[in-house]
Amino acid sequence: MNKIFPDARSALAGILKDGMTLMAGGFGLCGIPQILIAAIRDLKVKDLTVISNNAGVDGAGLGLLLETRQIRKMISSYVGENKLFERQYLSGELELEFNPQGTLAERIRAGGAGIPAFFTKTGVGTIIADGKELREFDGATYVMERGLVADVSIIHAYKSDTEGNLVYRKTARNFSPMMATAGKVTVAEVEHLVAAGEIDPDAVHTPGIFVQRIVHTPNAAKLIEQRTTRPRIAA
Amino acid sequence: MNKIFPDARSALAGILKDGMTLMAGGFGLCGIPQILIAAIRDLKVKDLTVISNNAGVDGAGLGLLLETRQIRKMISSYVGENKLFERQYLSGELELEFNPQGTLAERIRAGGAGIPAFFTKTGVGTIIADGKELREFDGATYVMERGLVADVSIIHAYKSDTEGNLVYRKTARNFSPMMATAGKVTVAEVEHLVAAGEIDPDAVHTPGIFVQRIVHTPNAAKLIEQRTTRPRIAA
Amino acid sequence: MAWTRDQMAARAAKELRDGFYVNLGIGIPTLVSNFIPPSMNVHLQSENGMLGMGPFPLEGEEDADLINAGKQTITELATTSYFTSADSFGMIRGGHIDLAILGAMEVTERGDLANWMIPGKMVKGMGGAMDLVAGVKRVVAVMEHTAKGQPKLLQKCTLPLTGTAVIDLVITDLAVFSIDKVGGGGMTLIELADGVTLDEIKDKTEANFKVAQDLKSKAA
Amino acid sequence: MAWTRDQMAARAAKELRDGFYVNLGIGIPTLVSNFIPPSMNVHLQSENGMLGMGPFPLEGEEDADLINAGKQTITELATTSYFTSADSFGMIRGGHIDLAILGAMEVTERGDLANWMIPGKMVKGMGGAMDLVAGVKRVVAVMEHTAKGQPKLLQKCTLPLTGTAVIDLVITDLAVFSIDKVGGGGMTLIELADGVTLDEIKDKTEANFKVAQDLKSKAA
Repeated sequence: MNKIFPDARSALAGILKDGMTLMAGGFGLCGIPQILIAAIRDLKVKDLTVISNNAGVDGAGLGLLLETRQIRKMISSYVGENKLFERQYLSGELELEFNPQGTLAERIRAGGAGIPAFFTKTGVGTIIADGKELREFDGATYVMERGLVADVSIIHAYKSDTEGNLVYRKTARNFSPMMATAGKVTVAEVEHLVAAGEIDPDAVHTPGIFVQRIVHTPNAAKLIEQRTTRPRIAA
Repeated sequence: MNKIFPDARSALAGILKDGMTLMAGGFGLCGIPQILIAAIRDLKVKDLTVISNNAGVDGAGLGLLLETRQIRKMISSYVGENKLFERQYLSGELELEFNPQGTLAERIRAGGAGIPAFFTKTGVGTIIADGKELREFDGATYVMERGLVADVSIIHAYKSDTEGNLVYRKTARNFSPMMATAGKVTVAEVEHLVAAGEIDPDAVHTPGIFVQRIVHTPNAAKLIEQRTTRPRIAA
Repeated sequence: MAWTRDQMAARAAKELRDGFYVNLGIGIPTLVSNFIPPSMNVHLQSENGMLGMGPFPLEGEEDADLINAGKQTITELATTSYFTSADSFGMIRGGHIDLAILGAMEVTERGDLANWMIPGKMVKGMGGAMDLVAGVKRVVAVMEHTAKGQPKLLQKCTLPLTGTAVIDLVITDLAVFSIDKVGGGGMTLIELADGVTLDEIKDKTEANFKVAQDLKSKAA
Repeated sequence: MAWTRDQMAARAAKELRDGFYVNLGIGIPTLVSNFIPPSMNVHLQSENGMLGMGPFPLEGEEDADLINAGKQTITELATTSYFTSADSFGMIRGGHIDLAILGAMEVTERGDLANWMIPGKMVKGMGGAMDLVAGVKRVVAVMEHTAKGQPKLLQKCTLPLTGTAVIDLVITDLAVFSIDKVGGGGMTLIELADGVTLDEIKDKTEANFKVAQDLKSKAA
């Protein structure tokens, strides 16, 4: 079973269809699968429901799929950085479902772990709980949230072996490990591809069972959204 | 804030009391906090409710606390290896609550993550679901299970830094990472103690926030329950 | 001639496919790993928290930190990864394991399974069995056809259940049955051990079963 | 004299204790890290998946894989660990973070908070704010006392809520209030900025509040 595909387009072949649900890893522009997003743009699949913490920025990340109007609905926690998003949303072209960030992360984990629903305190008493079941446990009120799954998950990892065992780097990890578990098919773009046995088995973040397709993207530039620095103090 | 204690007894001082709930990591005798268990025996706290996948064997692991009759109730998935357990259970001295292994692991994770209840397919239609709420999601039936927390969790780790960032080794990881999150106080016995910065931050299994007390136990012998080997083929 | 334990394991191994992630129970299911074709890439999961389980270690190379769900010392492979028990059962419950092969005390014609508890005897616990049968995509039971002369393939389990409508295939020492657990189409006899007759199976089976078309022609 | 942003951050820093695990929001809360006493060991959490957040990097040393929840480039420390967003919010929801300091649009006398949405304006989303206020042990709001002359400390929020009965302490540019969110004991004025009078606070606050005993004697 060879999981390695020569490029993003072939790694996505046969698994995309109009109206599908897609999960895309990343937080802001950190750890996003940008090569796979660009390939989805080129493959022109449309009416997508996309589950991703953010919606990219104008011209980068999921912003690419907004430009081409391939996204019908977003499930996110924060979309503040994207003017195009705002225009499409206000014009009614784009549907939007907000989830608190922790609820979104947990819904994805639950979906991947066979848990159809769970209770959380987050959002009780706010519009997030409207229409959802409330229940008391030990004197506190909780809201029931449902697990989420996707037809396809696309993620970015720092390193993969040929089995699909993945390692992420620093805060680029974020939502990707849960999305790998919640996609019927998970496609990973990886900066480094190594032979089986070259990753310490105690240090694997995502076991290969969750990764069906791998594409090696060694030289993709990484984008920084808020370049923030402190001054060098003269010696 | 110094988290390092000179020995197991001092690491447990002031946090044990009769009738408390204790979580103990390990699967069989693999990855059990045996030095801490021995110290709890010596400290003579009693009427314990112990949450642990197994109950040790005669003379080792939680078997030590069965000998001294310090355990009133066990919440476990499998207790087959312990004759003393059997005698105390059949005589009515010991209460026992069986949980399917995956349900037990998930209940502990939920407790540590602020999730009071979740739904699972495991155990539906069996005595495990008796008296519990059943519910349909998308045409399948699920049973509601509750999160678990403990007054104190005791765990074993391979390595810790002075901040309590932990790394486990191979299958000795098992239940310990979830128990670390579900204990009001978590005490870790560790084979190797290193300075902060010596563990790759991408390879930390349990962040230090979950570990309140650390005791360095470098030379504890590890026990093997089922020594199984294959023959050497003559060259 | 009834199948030996090895023959039953070899028959179970025919359910494996290249690339499968598989969980093997204790007993005859453990023997299945001896019959994986060398050309086939099969990943064994151990529910205590490991994927890519290797063979038993050479004597003197046992590692107390490396055991399978039966608490036996094992080894790792180049493909191995370790994870928590919560993640392991997330994998199982979430339907990511392709196949589980496990032992059984009783199986019914609708796929109910009992394999963890005998009333009156000391209960050891279900371990991960209930999670495995509830979560794994395809579940194969391997067992003796009868116990002390009594059928183990029943219309209804007499022992406490491990799961309801969970078994897809039953391999006994005498025959192989498929079960349509999802569609409710009942149990079908699909293979006989060499020299075993349909009459013998009928005699030793309490469960109702159909006989597969191609088996009928062979048996005729 | 109203407090400056730095003075508000310095006041908020007084809520820190040695060994605390703390989450700081965007804006004035971010400045709090400049006022941590050097003798004090405080761990900053970033909810995207990091504990032990260091300062902004030197120019040229930015790492695209290392950002905080405000998407700013940051650095790591010797104590740092990384984890998934699910584990990060498990940490938050499970009550493991000692203190959160965050910005606010409106706070009520019973501790309700609105800080994520202004109807009629484009909604950016709540990010992790709802999880933080629901899960963190102690929550401090830092905000201007009024907005365009209108009180922000209210009897009832006019904006959509982030959480109900979630705020323990409010630090404005004019004063500090404690809120008994669990006991339902309402809001109490406990400090005034230098030169600010009780009358000014009464004038600029819609919420009902008591005045702390020791403040009364000082103000008298």
